[in-house]
Amino acid sequence: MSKIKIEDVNLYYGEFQALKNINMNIKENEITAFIGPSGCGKSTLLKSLNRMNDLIEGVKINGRMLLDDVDIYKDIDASVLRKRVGMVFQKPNPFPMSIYENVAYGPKTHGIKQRSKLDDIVEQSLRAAAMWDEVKDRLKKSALGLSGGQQQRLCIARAFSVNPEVILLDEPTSALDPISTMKIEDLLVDIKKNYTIVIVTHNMQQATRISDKTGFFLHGEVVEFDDTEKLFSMPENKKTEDYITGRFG
Amino acid sequence: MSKIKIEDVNLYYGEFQALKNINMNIKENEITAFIGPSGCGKSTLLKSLNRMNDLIEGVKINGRMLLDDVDIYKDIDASVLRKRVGMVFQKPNPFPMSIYENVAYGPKTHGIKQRSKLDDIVEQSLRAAAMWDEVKDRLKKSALGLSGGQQQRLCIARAFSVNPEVILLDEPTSALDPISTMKIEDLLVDIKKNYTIVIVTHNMQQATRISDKTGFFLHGEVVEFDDTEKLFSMPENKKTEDYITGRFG
Amino acid sequence: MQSTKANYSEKLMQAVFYLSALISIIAVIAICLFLLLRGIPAIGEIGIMEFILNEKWKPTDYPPSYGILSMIVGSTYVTAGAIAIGVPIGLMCAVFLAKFCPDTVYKIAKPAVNLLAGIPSIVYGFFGMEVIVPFLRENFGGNGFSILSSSIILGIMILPTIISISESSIRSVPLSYEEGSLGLGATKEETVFKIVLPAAKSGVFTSIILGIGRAVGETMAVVMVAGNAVMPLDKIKLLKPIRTLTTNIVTEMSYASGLHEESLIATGVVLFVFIIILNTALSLIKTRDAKN
Amino acid sequence: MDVLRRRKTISLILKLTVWFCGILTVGILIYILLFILLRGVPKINMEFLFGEYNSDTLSAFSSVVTTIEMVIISLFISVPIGVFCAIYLTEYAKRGNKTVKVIRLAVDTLAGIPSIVFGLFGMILFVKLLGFRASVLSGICTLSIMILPLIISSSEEAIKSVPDMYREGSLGLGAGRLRTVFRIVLPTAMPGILSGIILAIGRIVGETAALIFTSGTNVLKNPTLDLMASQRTLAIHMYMLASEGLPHSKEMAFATGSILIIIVFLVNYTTTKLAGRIGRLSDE
Amino acid sequence: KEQPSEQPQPQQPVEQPQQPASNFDADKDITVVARDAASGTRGAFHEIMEIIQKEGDTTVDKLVVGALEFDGTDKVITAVEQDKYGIGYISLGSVSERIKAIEVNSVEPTIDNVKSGAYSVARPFLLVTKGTESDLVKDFLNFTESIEGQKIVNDRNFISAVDSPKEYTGSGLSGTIKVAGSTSVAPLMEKLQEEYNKLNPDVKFEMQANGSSQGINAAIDGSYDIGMSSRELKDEEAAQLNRHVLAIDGIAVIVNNENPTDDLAAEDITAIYTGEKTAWFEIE
Ligand SMILES: Nc1ncnc2c1ncn2[C@@H]1O[C@H](COP(=O)(O)OP(=O)(O)OP(=O)(O)O)[C@@H](O)[C@H]1O
Ligand SMILES: Nc1ncnc2c1ncn2[C@@H]1O[C@H](COP(=O)(O)OP(=O)(O)OP(=O)(O)O)[C@@H](O)[C@H]1O
Ligand SMILES: [Mg+2]
Ligand SMILES: [Mg+2]
Repeated sequence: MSKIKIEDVNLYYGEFQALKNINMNIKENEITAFIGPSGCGKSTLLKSLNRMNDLIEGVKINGRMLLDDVDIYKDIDASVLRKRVGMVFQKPNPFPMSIYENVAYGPKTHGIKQRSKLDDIVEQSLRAAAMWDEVKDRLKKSALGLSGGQQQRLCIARAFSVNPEVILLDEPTSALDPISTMKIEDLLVDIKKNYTIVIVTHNMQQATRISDKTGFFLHGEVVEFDDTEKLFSMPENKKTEDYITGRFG
Repeated sequence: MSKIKIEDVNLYYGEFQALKNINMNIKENEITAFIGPSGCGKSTLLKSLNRMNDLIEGVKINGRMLLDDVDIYKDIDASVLRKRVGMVFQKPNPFPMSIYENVAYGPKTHGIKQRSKLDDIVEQSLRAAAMWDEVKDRLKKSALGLSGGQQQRLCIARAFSVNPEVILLDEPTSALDPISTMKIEDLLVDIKKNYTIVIVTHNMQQATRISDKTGFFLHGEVVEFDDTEKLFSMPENKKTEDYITGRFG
Repeated sequence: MQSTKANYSEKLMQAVFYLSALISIIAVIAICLFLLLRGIPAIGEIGIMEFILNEKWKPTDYPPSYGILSMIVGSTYVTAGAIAIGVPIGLMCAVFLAKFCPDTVYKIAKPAVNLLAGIPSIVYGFFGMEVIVPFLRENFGGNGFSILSSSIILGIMILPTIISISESSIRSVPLSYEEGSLGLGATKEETVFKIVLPAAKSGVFTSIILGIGRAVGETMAVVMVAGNAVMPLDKIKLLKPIRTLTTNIVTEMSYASGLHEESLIATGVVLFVFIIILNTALSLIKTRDAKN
Repeated sequence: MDVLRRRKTISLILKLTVWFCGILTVGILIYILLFILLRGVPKINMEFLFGEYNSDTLSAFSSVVTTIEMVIISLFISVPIGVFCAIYLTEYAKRGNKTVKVIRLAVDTLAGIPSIVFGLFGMILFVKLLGFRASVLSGICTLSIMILPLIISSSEEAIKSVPDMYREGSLGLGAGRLRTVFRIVLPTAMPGILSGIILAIGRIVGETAALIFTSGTNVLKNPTLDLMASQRTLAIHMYMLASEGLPHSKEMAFATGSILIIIVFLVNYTTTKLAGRIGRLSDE
Repeated sequence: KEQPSEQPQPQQPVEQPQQPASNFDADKDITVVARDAASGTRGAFHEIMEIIQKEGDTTVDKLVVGALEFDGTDKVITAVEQDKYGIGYISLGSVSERIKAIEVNSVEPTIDNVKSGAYSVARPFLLVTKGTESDLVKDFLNFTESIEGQKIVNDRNFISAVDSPKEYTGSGLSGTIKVAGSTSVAPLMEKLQEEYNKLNPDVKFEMQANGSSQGINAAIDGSYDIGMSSRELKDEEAAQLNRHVLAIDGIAVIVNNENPTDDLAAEDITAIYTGEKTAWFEIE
């Protein structure tokens, strides 16, 4: 089932066209990976899925993006959209507060005040991010004291906390060591049964390891979008082949 | 012939041991590549070859490093050493001055004042970096106006300007687009007949493409150091194999 | 539902932020307006040329004479002196703090500089009157109350401004520039003076201009060390007393009435114009900086 | 080799110069401090600190209270306005917006205006036109405008230096801008804002020229919080004591100067500690 | 532990300043110290010494170019105290051992000589009011002119100007009296207020020490109840105000303690202040 439909999307930063005529269907309970060389528009597309681009001046979008067949740029409030479509960024960005407060921030924002309920949510989210045991004794400590990998998992827990349907991840492991990377990859594969996951990665091995579908971007266009296995073993497009065989990048 | 000999080198940042018992011979007129996951000590070793680590507080080194059989930590002045062992950094770092001034800075520092001589050196260095034709008409323009790839080649030209024997490069192309990367790779292969080149790279394809020898680093140790071809086709060590086949990193 | 309420407070607070932002504009306009309303008629009555280009300030004589040229020149000299003393020392000290100072020394030196900024001007005035003036009298002759003594005091007073802004702009020069220079075999000192300082120059200029602003506007310290004599232009000397625009206002305001009072407010207007000119210079630097 | 030796010598000279200037600055400061403190501190006694003012005690008590009153109320007015203005400039205004340019210009201009000019302005507007007379209120109004640019620019710097990723994190969870600003941005920017506030306090405590014409030189026997009363601050107390020409009052001027310096020192110290603690809390 | 500054603190009293001034170099230029134009002391002194000269309907203050001008008695004292070649003038009440008050035309500046008129460099301290005075103001003025009030005047080394002062008894009135004006009168006024308060504890004072002219203007425009002046009123001022002479104050001419001169002719003082004589040796 298509969770997200992208139809004829063009996106401009001022004069510069960063996305060119994108069409894509993203399925529920799958991991979709975006790959491509730097500057090709992966992050741009990802961000426009929960309207984080709204904040940048001079951004113009046309075409349609549908979440469960509802136009996210017309028929839904940005704040509600972002609750349903969570995001994890390239650099772990926990807030400079305690671990507990980091996870509780989202639910509090959406009006949950009851302490017991918050406690529950924090525990569940941290469990889902497979880090409850690591941090349960230091919930009141600053999140900035965690290691990079832990911080990133905390950010994932934070994303879970508002109970989203879709989770977007923009190179979530590029700043991490191999072991943390592995943990996060396992986690993603583990949770995909409950979520729709879109991940941007510069690491093709990573895409192969975890994703079901892969999209290859170049200069703002989707060159190829197919099952991961197929795309990496038998790319249809010459450019895709060049890229995945390491001819550039 | 061994240009640089590294013998039993251990390096500590305060308590933390970043290099463990390194032994290595680096040959003249070859390109030696260092690969390995982030944080494994590649940059640290590279920097200690021209004593850029001197500036960091709390660094302790033991063991010996010899340049043409002279101990670089004992028998040579850092300023003289750095003239002989040039360095190019990950991010292009031209000085905020004109292109001409950038290249002339090194020779001026070392006491060359004559305008005609400087002109000569600037032209030769820029030619050696294969960018004379691109910039000869805008020598007086700010170097910050160049593209990333040009800036990086300018930094290489700047390194040439003091007539070094060894050139160290720390991920020189990681911030560049494919075309600029290619240009720089070609350049390095081109000039290796006159220099000893050591390059750190996170890109294994790059190492394969240009280097003669490759060293694989892990947790501050040299796991394997061999001919590039051999290392990538028939690694002796399981860890090397894991790494080059993309099991982590 | 919740979101409409949120939207409402978003809108409300946005308006509050906007209004707060407008207050400084209103303040500047009010200051201009009231100063000009009181100052301009006086300038009109005296005649702008007479006011600015006449060196004779004799408000108590009959007929009175209101010329502030001597004080304009005085302010200029005193400020120039302060810059000549404060800028090199301040700059060197900033370099010291940013690049040479060991951590332990920094822990003392940095708060010291901050404290220097917090000491009230009259304290500086006392210090000047009881230490610097006698020192100059004994070593350089004259009576000590002079352009030089004012310049020294102001030079000290602008140190914190120069130091803290220059220091932070030196610190914000990317380390990669330094590495580049050191990598070419330059010494640390060569690197700092040939690469880092030039790269920090817009911050350094900013600090100098703010320092000039502080020096031009300082009153209470100068009034104690300058001697406040209105000197004819040809008698202005480094070791002779001087009157500046600010000290003119503060010494005579309490006495003045009528045209005299208004001419003092007009002196304030001239001071204001000085500051506007400095600010224009500053914003030119900033825009040029932004272009790079 | 010769070139190398010359370069090394020059480098050494530069290094010595730099050290000399660093030490000189600290030396000057220490000299000034000792100059005032050694003469002033021995004269400080309970009478002077907490007694009733009369021509014998010359007590600074009412001046201390007024100084604190002015600091608190001026900050109470200026800090919200200044911080809000900074929020507008950094978080709401569009880039290249005309208003922003005008606001920046206004802030820069305000920052450059000499305090004596603020004094004249306060005298014309608050004392005379608005009929506040010479009073603490006139002083506070003048000071609030005077410290506004300090608060605005330090807050703006602090808010700007909050990494965008914090904002993205908050917005990504569906929080609105307002919530992001108050819950995430401001707490993170707090140390920087505080350091602006320290500067402002220092400026108020040390101000003379702007207050002589606005809050006046009157001194009350006992402290008052009456805003309409005319009452001097510590700095003016020092100034007036030093003007009277009686040997006794001159020494007490030094004592007042010592109190001033001690206050400024304490304010600097505690606020730095506080900022340090907040800073540490946020990255512990 | 003592003051870091090196100035000697001369202990000898004013009466015997005959120290052999071995290192006094009479060839040196005289440092002429005057008060600021706001000061009543200056107005009176320049008038009496004919530094202000009237020719036809023009008035010119001939003060020598380069004379230091200070806005406070203490600064004048400090300047003369530190500078061996200095000369200045201050209120007789402010004379202390820090400097030496010299004879003018061989008349010592003492209270008796001022009272008798032998020492002619003197001016009145005036209190001025406008229109009909309120009961409270009238009561306070009565106090200043009473035996008790004039005793304070005498204690402070000023000369009583009331011929036959009456006994004063507390009136029990309450309210606030606002006073503004001369910085020279202010210390005396302060003492008077303190004594008056002992008898009438419910009366409050506000006092701005901001210069004679400011006080006179404040009285004229009604913003203050009483103006203090240390100079005579101008005709157009006198026409609008009630004038009360509070005291007579001598103006002492002061020189450095190391200066051998003890006596100056009035013409010499005029010559010094108008710049006709510029070095000490020119003065016999
Ligand atoms: N705020 C912006 N304003 C203008 N141009 C932008 C902006 N953000 C991105 N771009 C441009 O849009 C293009 C696509 O950027 P994007 O960040 O989507 O690339 P990316 O594929 O994520 O690259 P990377 O792998 O480096 O993250 C780039 O050319 C970039 O320079
Ligand atoms: N100045 C320093 N102080 C303390 N530790 C340091 C310092 N610089 C590097 N390290 C540590 O030393 C180890 C090796 O660092 P190094 O920069 O050599 O890694 P690298 O192999 O170059 O990694 P990368 O590929 O990320 O550049 C890392 O664990 C790093 O955290
Ligand atoms: Mg990206
Ligand atoms: Mg590295």
